[in-house]
Amino acid sequence: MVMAENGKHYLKKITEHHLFLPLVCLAVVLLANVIKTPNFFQVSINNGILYGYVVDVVNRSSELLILAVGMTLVTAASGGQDISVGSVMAVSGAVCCQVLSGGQVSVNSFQNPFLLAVLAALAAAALCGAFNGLLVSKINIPPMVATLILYTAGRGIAQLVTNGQITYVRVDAYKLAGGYIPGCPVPTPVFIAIGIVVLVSIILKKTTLRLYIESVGINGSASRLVGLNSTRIKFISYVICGLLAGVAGIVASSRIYSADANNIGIYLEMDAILAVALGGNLLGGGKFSLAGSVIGAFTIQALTTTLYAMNVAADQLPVYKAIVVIIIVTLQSPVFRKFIALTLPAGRKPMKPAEAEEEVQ
Amino acid sequence: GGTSGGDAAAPPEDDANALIVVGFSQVGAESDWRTANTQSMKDTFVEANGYKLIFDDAQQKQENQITAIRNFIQQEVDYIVLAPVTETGWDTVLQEAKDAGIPVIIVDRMIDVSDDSLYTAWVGSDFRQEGDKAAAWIVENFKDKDPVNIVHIQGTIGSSAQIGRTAGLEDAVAKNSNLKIIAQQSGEFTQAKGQEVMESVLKQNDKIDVVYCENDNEAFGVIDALEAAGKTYGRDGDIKIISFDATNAGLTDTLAGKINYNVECNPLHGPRVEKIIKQLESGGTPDKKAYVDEAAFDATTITQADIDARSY
Amino acid sequence: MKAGEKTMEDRIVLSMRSINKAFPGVKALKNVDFTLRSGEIHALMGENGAGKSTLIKVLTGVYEADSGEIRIAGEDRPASIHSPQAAQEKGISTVYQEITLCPNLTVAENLFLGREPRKAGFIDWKTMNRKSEELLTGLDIHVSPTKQLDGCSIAVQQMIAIARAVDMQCRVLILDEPTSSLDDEEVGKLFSLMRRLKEQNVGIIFVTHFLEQVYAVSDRITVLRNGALVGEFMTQDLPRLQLVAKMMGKDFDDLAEIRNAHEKRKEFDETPVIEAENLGRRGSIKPFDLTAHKGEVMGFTGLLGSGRSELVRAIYGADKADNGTLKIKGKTVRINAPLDAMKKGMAYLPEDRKRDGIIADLSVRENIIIALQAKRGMFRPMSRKEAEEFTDRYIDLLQIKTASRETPLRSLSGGNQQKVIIGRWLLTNPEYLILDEPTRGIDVGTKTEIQKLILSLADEGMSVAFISSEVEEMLRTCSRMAVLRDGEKVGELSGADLTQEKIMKTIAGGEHGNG
Amino acid sequence: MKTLNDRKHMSGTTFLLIITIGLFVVMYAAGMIAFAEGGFAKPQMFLNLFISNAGLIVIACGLTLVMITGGIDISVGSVTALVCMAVAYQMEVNHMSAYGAIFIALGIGLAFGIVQGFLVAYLDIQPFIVTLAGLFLGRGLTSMISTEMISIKNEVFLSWAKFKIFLPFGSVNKKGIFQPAYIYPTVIIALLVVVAMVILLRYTKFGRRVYAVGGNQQSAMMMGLNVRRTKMQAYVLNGFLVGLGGFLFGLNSCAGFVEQAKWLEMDAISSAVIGGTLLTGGVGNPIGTLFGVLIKGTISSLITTQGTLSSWWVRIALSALLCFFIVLQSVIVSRNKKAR
Ligand SMILES: Nc1ncnc2c1ncn2[C@@H]1O[C@H](COP(=O)(O)OP(=O)(O)OP(=O)(O)O)[C@@H](O)[C@H]1O
Ligand SMILES: Nc1ncnc2c1ncn2[C@@H]1O[C@H](COP(=O)(O)OP(=O)(O)OP(=O)(O)O)[C@@H](O)[C@H]1O
Ligand SMILES: [Mg+2]
Ligand SMILES: [Mg+2]
Repeated sequence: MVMAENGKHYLKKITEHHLFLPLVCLAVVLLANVIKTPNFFQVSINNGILYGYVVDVVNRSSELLILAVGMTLVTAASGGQDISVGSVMAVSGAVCCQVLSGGQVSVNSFQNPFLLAVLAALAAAALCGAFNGLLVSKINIPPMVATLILYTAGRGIAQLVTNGQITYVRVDAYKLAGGYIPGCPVPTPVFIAIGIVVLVSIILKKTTLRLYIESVGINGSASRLVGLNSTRIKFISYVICGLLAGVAGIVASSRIYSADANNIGIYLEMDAILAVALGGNLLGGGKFSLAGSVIGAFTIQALTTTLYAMNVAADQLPVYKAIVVIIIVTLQSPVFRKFIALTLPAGRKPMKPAEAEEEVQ
Repeated sequence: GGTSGGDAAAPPEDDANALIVVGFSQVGAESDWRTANTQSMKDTFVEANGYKLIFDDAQQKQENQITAIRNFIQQEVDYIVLAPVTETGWDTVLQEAKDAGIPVIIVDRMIDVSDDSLYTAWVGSDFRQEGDKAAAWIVENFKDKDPVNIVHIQGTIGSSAQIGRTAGLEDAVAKNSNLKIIAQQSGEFTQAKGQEVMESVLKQNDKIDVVYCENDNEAFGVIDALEAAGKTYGRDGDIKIISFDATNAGLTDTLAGKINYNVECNPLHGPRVEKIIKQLESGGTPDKKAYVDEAAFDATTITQADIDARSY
Repeated sequence: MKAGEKTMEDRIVLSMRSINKAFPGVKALKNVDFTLRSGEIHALMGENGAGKSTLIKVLTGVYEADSGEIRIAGEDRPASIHSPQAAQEKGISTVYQEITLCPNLTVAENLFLGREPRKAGFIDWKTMNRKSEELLTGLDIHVSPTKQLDGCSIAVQQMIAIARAVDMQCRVLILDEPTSSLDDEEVGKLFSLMRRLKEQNVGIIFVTHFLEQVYAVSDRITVLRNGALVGEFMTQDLPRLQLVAKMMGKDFDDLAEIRNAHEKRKEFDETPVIEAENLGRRGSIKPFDLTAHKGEVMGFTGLLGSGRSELVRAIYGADKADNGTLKIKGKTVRINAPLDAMKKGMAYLPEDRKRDGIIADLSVRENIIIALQAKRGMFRPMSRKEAEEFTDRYIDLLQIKTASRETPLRSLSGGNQQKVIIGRWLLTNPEYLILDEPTRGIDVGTKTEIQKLILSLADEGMSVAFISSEVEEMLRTCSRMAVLRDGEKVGELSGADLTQEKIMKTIAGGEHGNG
Repeated sequence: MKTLNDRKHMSGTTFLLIITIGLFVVMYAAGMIAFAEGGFAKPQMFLNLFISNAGLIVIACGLTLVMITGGIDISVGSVTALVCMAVAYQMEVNHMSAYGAIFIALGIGLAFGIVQGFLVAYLDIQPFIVTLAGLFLGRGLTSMISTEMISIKNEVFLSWAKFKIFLPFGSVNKKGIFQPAYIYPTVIIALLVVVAMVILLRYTKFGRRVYAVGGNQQSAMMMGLNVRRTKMQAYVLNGFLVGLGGFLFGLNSCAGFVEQAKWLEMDAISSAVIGGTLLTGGVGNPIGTLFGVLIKGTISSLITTQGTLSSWWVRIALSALLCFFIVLQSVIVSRNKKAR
């Protein structure tokens, strides 16, 4: 009897955890594959590397995951989204390749040290982030419009850097970041993505950044009066976001060992925003969950890979994506859950709290 | 690449009046091919040759091109050169150009208008023919095999190049019972997507004979995916790779034997257009349609000289 | 309907039976019954977090009760009120505790939103503005109807909310702490209005923490404690002390004569904590001089909108002063942002709790530690344990009623939110503490506690600036008072001059020149 | 008793509108001086701004409405593409009449408006996500109808598209021939929509409800407004306008294809924001939006007329000008706010 009670209590605790639904959604998307693609979860070592759909999901979601981390911070702090991340990826990739190629269109050996190229790329990306941050925090331009500027200009800048060409760096060492370290069966991007998530989590744990960001995102005016510099905090979050986009850009360009200004990271900004939302985060800012965004990113990539595995034509893919997204967010919507709780007779639980937005006097 | 031709210092006033003003509306700068195409125009219509080029980049948006043409009309340019984003939807604005008495020359993609007199001439590639060439190569090389399993990596769905090149292959498949498309998916003309799609295809299909990629970038991605999966491909391997565009990088891979057959898509339209304008200036009537010459390169016959001749 | 005598029963306009409402961690209402009769003013009393606002929100459809029924006179079946709109349609008009108006609309629109006067189907702005003007002048509120609402002070907004509710033809009028930011004059106006409505047989539910006000207007009192009904009483049958005892569940020595207990210091030998010279801000506050000493409580008084809040905001740097100098303990300082002021030992409890105070989604713990944490900086986060200790200390000290330390602040009752914010500032251990309406919405018991706390802090050497719309409260605690009129400091009173009468005279403009 | 701020002053919104219009005039005048021989001084050049952007104006007006409620709709570009494609397909493949096509267009717009509105208003799902799904869906459905480009050749439709309305003024071209200025009917429809929206927002209960909901949803609800219904109505009306705008867009481009109207949502959003609409809701004005569209049009017009930039510089210059404009506007407005 007591055991059962405990069990129930435990179950309730799990189902009410904020990551419960995002995780369920991810699981459902993954499991849906088993029907059509029985070997979906099969992982083998092939040619010295891990091989299988699941590996693809994890590998391919790396850039998205890195972006989603930055997007989460920006969203929480400014209540808006950075839609320029895809373009910033292109800038970073372009700078990296251009430094490595020393200005030539295609090279077979590094013309400059790799480290220099990476630093230059990250600096360029951070600068882009700083530009966005300046417009948003200092000049008070709504994030979406402020970042729209680099969203359009970014790819132009990238092309300017590469002179309108695709710059190829056909050096094996450059493929490491987007490929495999010899002898290691796990793709490198996975390590980079994990590294970024861990690093950001540590920063959030060891400093007060999380508290500051959430506070500024919830009530800017009150935050100012308790001594927080909301301008600086927003600015920092944009710089971090830019920097992370830069990392993602290097990974993406390393995957194709070239700087394709027009295509690196294209449409990824929307997926990153979607990842944040699917992770149960509010796009209006405030409290956030990094783990949620990570799960969201996996969900989106799992969905894409699934649809490829099911041979859905690329141009029709958005239709299915849209439908799945709507189903997921509907399941997560508090109104819908309340409705379910009311109609399911079994749910003799205490009333759900009034909707999150309701304010108490 | 090079520096743009239009940046030169302004010539004396009286000279300016003598210059032929050409308004060129370009699709954008979405690929190396496009950049080479733009450069060709800029190099041709320089003031040294007696032209003033007004260049507009439409950023891949048709509505921008329509706006640009209206703008050219108000600027009273002598000729409008249009590299259309789409084949369709030019009736209204070309009518306006016609009303204003400005000849319009179409380059690259063909346009589909209700009245042919809305444009003066067309210069461009025949994507369908490109597709046919590539398909013919497959038919020729796999005469004795049945079935021939083809993986078809398409371009961006709806683009002219995709439509023409896909039609070429599909037509051949319909005519030759041994050819079989076992997977068809769009790689959106990019290396990254090409790789991602190919990875997925490889997990479902073991027996692949040909991968038909609709441009070089997709082919690079496919090569990466095959490499990772430990498959042999190209001139000396099991899987044959077909590609289009024949850019410098693409030909390099063809020479290296990674791509078996690469069909050219020539971006150098500038001189052709100039020829038409010269004809018009001297009162002649140019041909309504002019295809640019396009070759195809086979990995077994290509030489370094072919690559060196290629600037883009 | 029969004229003449009515029985009690048919005068009932509204009754609530066995209302239950639970939030996660708290049972906000436990089997509460409530009855309202027409033509009565019915006070709803209880400590902070007793469930008053929740009961009101259940009645007006903001929350749905877990169980219980609401009956409205003239209807056979229990009323189903699922939204404030439905409540309005049934003739229930409400002024909520936190002002619920639209900041982006004009005063006139806020008054007439949803019932705009129209001509040929289109909104008639002219009539709307004229009617607003009339309505506002009738209530003696002088504000242009075309002014955008967020440019009005809280008190004015409160009056507008009242005007809106009153102007709607209603059977039931609910006023949840309408007087918390009004001063005596406005309160007087409100009362005469309430009496007028009472004569028109409107049933009025009135929530307040001011006992005098309850006894001044109400006919009947319902007391809630911890979400449960204590009882319904006729006002004349329930002496003050008993009412307080019923609210608190224990005997309480009403408003102990704090004033006598505390010995006011007159002499200050040390250098003043704060010296302002010619400090001012264009367009809001005329240049003023001010000194504040260690261990004193200095009050700021004036009429509504006289600029008390703006004056202290200028000192704290919440709005940057554009001329004059500020010295702290003899040293001239430049304050560019609140953090500078905090580092120099100041703390500022803002007047507008909802806009400038609470960080609604953060937990009670985070809200309490945030100011101290901001002062310490980004790289010195306090440990979880430390934070919890601090939180517990202030939950105890201020008797904050919350389900847990981790409850989001938004789900606390208004008064308890206020206490959290007081705790936040006390935690920073300031030398100069600015309190703008600190006791707004706080129940009698705690209010006295807070006043005592202020005095004991002063005894320990803190200098306190205190603003309250309740002059009584200030007289009790302050040793000196600055008087403001129209954004100008017009006088300073201390010692024997500290009487209601003298203050009134100074406000009206009289003998006391600026020192 | 007397309060301090009794004097009547211009509201911040009005000031912003005046600044926006003022900056537009200055920018256009500068263009006329700098590119006088580029035809910038011709009246037709000015009218072209309206001709080319008629559809965008209507769509941006709808978006303004949604943005005032505090929402957003980023699906407008895709829905426009879907509308154009459906119209083209119905007329060219199924031989529907051009009149029928109008209903198709409005129907698609309304359908999107209703579904998105329901999800946002009644299920409380974040508008950005709902309409992002709408964006995916619209584009995907477009390619499901046809991946081919469809040219509209329906005679009635083309006669609408080519119907020039000549105006009593014009300019003389370099051969000395007078050319009357003209507009298309689409321009008149777009301007009518702007006027209708101004009236709707300012002079109807619905309009004021929209502002109230955007200003503070919670308050609006407690003041007894039906917040959900208001939002729903706003999205449905927006859907209708997207359908209409899409149709006007189709009249300008006479075609349907998958890639059509890409990034149109960004154009519409930035136009609305330049015109003074707040993304946070509660503030906005269709007239401002109209000028936002004109400003963006002028910026691209300036660059086209200049005509020597390379592709990437065009992108950079477009964004730089836009950035300059937004920053300038924001600085002027915040200065003014501080001064008050
Ligand atoms: N939305 C909510 N979620 C969770 N708890 C709530 C919510 N609203 C109120 N409560 C809790 O219900 C209890 C009653 O709150 P209520 O606001 O009714 O108090 P009150 O009597 O109005 O107090 P005050 O005098 O401080 O305004 C409190 O303990 C409060 O924390
Ligand atoms: N946020 C604001 N924006 C513009 N004007 C304001 C604002 N807040 C207050 N005012 C105006 O400034 C004047 C002084 O207001 P302040 O809040 O300082 O008055 P106060 O003496 O504190 O009175 P109370 O707090 O009782 O309203 C008032 O006329 C008020 O209308
Ligand atoms: Mg309350
Ligand atoms: Mg005040």
